[in-house]
Amino acid sequence: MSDSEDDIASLFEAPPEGEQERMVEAILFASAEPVTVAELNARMPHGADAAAALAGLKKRYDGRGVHVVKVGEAWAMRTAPDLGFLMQKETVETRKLSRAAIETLAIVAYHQPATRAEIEEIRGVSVSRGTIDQLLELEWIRFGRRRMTPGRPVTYVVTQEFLDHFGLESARDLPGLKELRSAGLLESRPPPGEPQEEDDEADQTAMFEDKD
Amino acid sequence: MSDSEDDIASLFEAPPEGEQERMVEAILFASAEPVTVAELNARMPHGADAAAALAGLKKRYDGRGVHVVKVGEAWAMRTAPDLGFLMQKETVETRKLSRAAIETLAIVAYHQPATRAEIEEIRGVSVSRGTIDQLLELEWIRFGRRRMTPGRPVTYVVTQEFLDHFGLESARDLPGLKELRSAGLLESRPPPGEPQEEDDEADQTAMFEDKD
Amino acid sequence: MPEDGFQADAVEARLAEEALIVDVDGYEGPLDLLLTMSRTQKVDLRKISVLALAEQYLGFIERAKALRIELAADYLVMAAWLAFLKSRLLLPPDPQDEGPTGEELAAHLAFQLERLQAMRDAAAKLMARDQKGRDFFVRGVPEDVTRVRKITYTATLLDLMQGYARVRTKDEFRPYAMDREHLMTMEQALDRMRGLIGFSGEWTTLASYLPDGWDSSPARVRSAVASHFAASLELVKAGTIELRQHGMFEAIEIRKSTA
Repeated sequence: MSDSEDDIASLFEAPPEGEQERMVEAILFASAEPVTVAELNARMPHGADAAAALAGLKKRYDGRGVHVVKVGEAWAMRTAPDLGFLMQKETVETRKLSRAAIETLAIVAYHQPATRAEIEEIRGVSVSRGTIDQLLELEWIRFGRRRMTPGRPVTYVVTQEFLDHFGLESARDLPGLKELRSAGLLESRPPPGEPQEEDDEADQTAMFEDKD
Repeated sequence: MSDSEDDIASLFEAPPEGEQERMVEAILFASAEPVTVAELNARMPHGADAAAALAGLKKRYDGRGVHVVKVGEAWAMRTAPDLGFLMQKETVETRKLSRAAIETLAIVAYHQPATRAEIEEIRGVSVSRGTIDQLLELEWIRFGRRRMTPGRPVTYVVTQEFLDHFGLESARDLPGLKELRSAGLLESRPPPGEPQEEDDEADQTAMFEDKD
Repeated sequence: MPEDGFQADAVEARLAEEALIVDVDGYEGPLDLLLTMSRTQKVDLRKISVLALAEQYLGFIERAKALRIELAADYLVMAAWLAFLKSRLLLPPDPQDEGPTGEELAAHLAFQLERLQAMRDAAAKLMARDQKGRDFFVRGVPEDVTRVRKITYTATLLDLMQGYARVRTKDEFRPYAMDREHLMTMEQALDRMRGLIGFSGEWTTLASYLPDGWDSSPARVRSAVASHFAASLELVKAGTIELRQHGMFEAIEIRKSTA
């Protein structure tokens, strides 16, 4: 915090802790979308510490019918999954995803950032435009950075909406991710005897994955 | 998700009180509309007492950021009324002052106290009411003394707010024409048809000003 | 690679192949088909017999051809590649050949199959998770954040100064003729000097010819000096006067031409 900010903070005292928790509660409760800590802080009175309030709130809702969950860099309130059976009325009928779409989604999630060529290499079949479009439309995947290889292909990564939909705190919490990684199944292994260029690309992919 | 054992159990035995409270909590949270006690009972497992659960839940949310409220004959959860201000997001849009307003402000600053007629004379165009009003509203100018001339016109002077905004100690600190020129701000337009003489012209003007 | 177990299942495998042929449209490419075939080996994918798998696939392609089922090109490409792989695996390695060994190629195919299977399993686990809108739910009546727009106007000191400069500059150029009073043209100087030069037989500084009142500002001085100097050059050209200067930046002197 800069000096001037401190000055202002001392002029307007931050609300007491319990009050801050109420505020975070109200904001998260009212929003269907996850709210980032930064946005919480921006909406709360000056000097409030949303992160601390969140920790208290999360504990308070432990075991309740509604949970405080982390979604990527943001937070949201969601009903407890074990009570889903009460919600037939609220259930959203989702379009059934094709097998190709589900596999493509999994490949993007576990290998992200993944290029279309990498998806095709793993599935052994070309990926139809519609499959990618469907996942983009669901806002489960989005474009990542272009790969710095010849042709500068676009990459795909999963979104906050993806994490929210599948109740994941982060992409690191994908089921079985560690096992897959230690089994070497997330490595981009070039076919034996491939030209040098492919190796470069493989290296870069590995680097991207480390960053995740 | 529910397993068959639970289903069977629920046929004979109502879920414990705490569990019922969780259920009501989840239903009220996720429901788009207030829910009646009858509907709650219909959605909850057999033997549950929604009214009792509601009473417990209402108490639990007492003083929290979210309240359990009665809407007509039905029940709903709402953010606490005193936190309504959190549901407003003030977006501050910063806009550049219009050219007319800047020029008017500059003339007031350099020539204060200045009447509207004087401003118009210097600008060479009439000054709209809106421009003056805007500057008054910004509290960058205020009314000065009336001029003791026929019609007793009002004068305008700059305010402390103006000085604060522009980081000036007094209006006297405004850079003079000479400084404007040396800062390249008075680079004159070339006389029509003689663009190459621009520099001469500027120099010459500068020399005149030296004597001022 | 062990093949013993495979031979025993040959009949079963053949039946499975026939089922595959009927269902070939249901497979997502040759890799998918190979993965399905590999299940007949009932072993861990890491211990799979790629050779057996290759033979099984090639057999499948043969039968499909015999049944005149049209197969997509990528199935045939895979068949050709597997035939090549099979020959690599069966023949002793050629020391001349620098390409990858049959074992390396087989290992990569096994890796691809294992990876595809892993992704399928992962996808299944993912879809089995609690999902939003199915198992857990968002707030039913989200309250939109009402946006209160507040407009602030801003200007910098630079804007202010530029604004003032703009106004003032406009002012200075409007009465452009005004500047004329600070300008002396060569013609004006020439007229003056023609009248004065007759009195000057001695060397006199050019500066002394400058008119009164033109030393009030540097601009006027400069304009007058320049026009008189230019005029004097004209007079020299016409042979009316002579001009001299003792050194750089020394005073310029003129006198009536003696010639």
